[in-house]
Amino acid sequence: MEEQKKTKIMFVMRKPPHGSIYAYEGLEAILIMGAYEQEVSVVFIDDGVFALKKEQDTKPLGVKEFSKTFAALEDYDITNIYADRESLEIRGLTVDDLIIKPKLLEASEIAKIMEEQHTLLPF
Amino acid sequence: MEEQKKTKIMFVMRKPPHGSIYAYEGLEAILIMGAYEQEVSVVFIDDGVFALKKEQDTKPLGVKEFSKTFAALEDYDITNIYADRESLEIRGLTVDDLIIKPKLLEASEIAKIMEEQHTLLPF
Amino acid sequence: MLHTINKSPFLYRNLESCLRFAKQGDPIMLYEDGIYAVTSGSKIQSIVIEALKKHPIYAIEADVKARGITKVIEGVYLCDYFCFVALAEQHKVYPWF
Amino acid sequence: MLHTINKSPFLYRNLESCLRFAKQGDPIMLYEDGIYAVTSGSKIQSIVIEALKKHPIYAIEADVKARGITKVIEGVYLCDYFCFVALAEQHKVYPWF
Amino acid sequence: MKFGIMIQDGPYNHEAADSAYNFIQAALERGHSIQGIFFYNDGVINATKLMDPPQDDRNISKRWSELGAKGIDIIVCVAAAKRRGINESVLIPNARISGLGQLTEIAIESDRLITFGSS
Amino acid sequence: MKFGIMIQDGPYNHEAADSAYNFIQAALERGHSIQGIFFYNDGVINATKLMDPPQDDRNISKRWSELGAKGIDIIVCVAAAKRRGINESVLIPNARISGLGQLTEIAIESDRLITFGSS
Repeated sequence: MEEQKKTKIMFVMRKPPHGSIYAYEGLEAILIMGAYEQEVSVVFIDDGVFALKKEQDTKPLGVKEFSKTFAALEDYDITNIYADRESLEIRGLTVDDLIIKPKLLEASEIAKIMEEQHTLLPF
Repeated sequence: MEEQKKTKIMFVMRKPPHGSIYAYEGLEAILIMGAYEQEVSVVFIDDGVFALKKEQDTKPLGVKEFSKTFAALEDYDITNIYADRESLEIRGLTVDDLIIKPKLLEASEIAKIMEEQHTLLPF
Repeated sequence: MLHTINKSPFLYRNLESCLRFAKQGDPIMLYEDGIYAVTSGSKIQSIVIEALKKHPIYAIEADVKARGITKVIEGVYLCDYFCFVALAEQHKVYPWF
Repeated sequence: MLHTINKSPFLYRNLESCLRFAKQGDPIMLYEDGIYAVTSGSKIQSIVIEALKKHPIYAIEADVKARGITKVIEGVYLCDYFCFVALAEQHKVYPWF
Repeated sequence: MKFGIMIQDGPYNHEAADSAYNFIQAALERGHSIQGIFFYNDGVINATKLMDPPQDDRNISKRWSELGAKGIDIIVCVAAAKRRGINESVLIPNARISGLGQLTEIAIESDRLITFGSS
Repeated sequence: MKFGIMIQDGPYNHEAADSAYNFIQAALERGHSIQGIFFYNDGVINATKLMDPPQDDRNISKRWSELGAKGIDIIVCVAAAKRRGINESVLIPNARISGLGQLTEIAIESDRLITFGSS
């Protein structure tokens, strides 16, 4: 019964980090929504996959490093984390380059999951 | 002698109108600089050529129509107006689609003129 | 799902991303600078004509008129915001900024 | 002329525009999200390798490090803002936003 | 139907605020209700009462304030607002500053959440 | 050498304000002077003193104000500022609001005018 009442909300992360604030303010929104006990999921497509790149060192740039916070999403009960396989491939990345291991999916599979959501939030 | 002292300033218009304010606020800057008796020129490349498209009717959108102001640039002694031939071609446009007749140039010719400027202003 | 696109296809790759994810039959709404995709005779026309085989494509007429685009690719529906809302009633919406 | 690029080549077409206008020998400075162009093994790598035959290409190292890009295409110079300023002393600058 | 609206971009610089407004007007005319309008990212700049556009141009912040006067909940994200210099002292009438929890509630309570923005 | 700087985009939302600042710092350290910093388009939002970022983050408007205190001319375009709700009442110290004529003068008097922005 309780399960039925949860709202499916998906964050669609398409922007790379640091050049614009969308990845960061998107993450802030994910963390808040994670506390609301809804069914929150996150998918990384296009340049969004760069947000998960290992070895980000923002000290020389003087801005916040937040990639590690994505690794903490499980603590917020956000366990449905996906990435587009082809977006990684286009960028010369593999899942070993990422700080977490999202479930790799094809575009058609991602489209299907997007369709099942109540709400899609673009960042 | 007087001629020697003029500063060559070129506005490089690359953004289409209405979706963002750059074409409009760029035009406002052109009009002000035109009054300073410098050697101001304007080149339209990439989506910038759309700013010169004939038959723009912004009434249904409720925003300002300013394409006709480009036609008035001559009154401000701005007579060096160029457009990139290939940018028009890529967009299925010809000079007959434009409200003014800019001098059509190849990319290499535009690059040469850009190089001769003291200042390039991107909009 | 309704896919919306508001960026010029000549400067951005959003239309390509959208087409990679959109399911057969999903409608696409072009608005703001996204409407430049409908320009007949352009170099990206073939992408739009191909997309029309899989997707109904709409464009906000007020945005099209504001930009003086008079030669519109055949098969694209010009529509108003009532039509946008009507499509949003029937579909989830994802905007490809 | 020094050409600067601050947008990802995977979402924007600015790099292509820049390369169409840049003269042989003109330096190109990648900064902000523009540095993603240097990612070795990516689908746009061939464009950058081709461009390196005509242009010295620089990338701001602080931006590269912030994004964790460790495999950089060979021939691209990683540099700091002093280098950016030094290039701007020698060249007019045009930014391809 | 209940629509929620998120706006991620500022006024005038991009068309997003105009498109959102046109969408909302059409939705209201079709008999829908607006559950809330949430300003996030640069969208918070829509909510400054200091906006003073040329006389012959639309006043975008007034539009939002008028929708607020009609009872539509206009919410400005506090964290995003602080970064961009928006606080109570410059807030348009009929809007409020609050947290991302409000976006969550709009997402849950609306039948559809539509986002307008840029990149 | 005399550098002029134009900034066309707001703080935090895009990196432009950071890049411009880094460029200016490097130019000053190399012994150059800055003829003026002109905020245009969304760039005017850099100049609000109401900016209140998280404690552990950089304060972008303070940076500009500090450059102004060192004698660098910090100019906010009046027309662009009015559209985005920036006026004297919220202006950072050591900056001034003026017209596009000032951009013209910077363009003429600088050896190089460098623009930082977005799209």
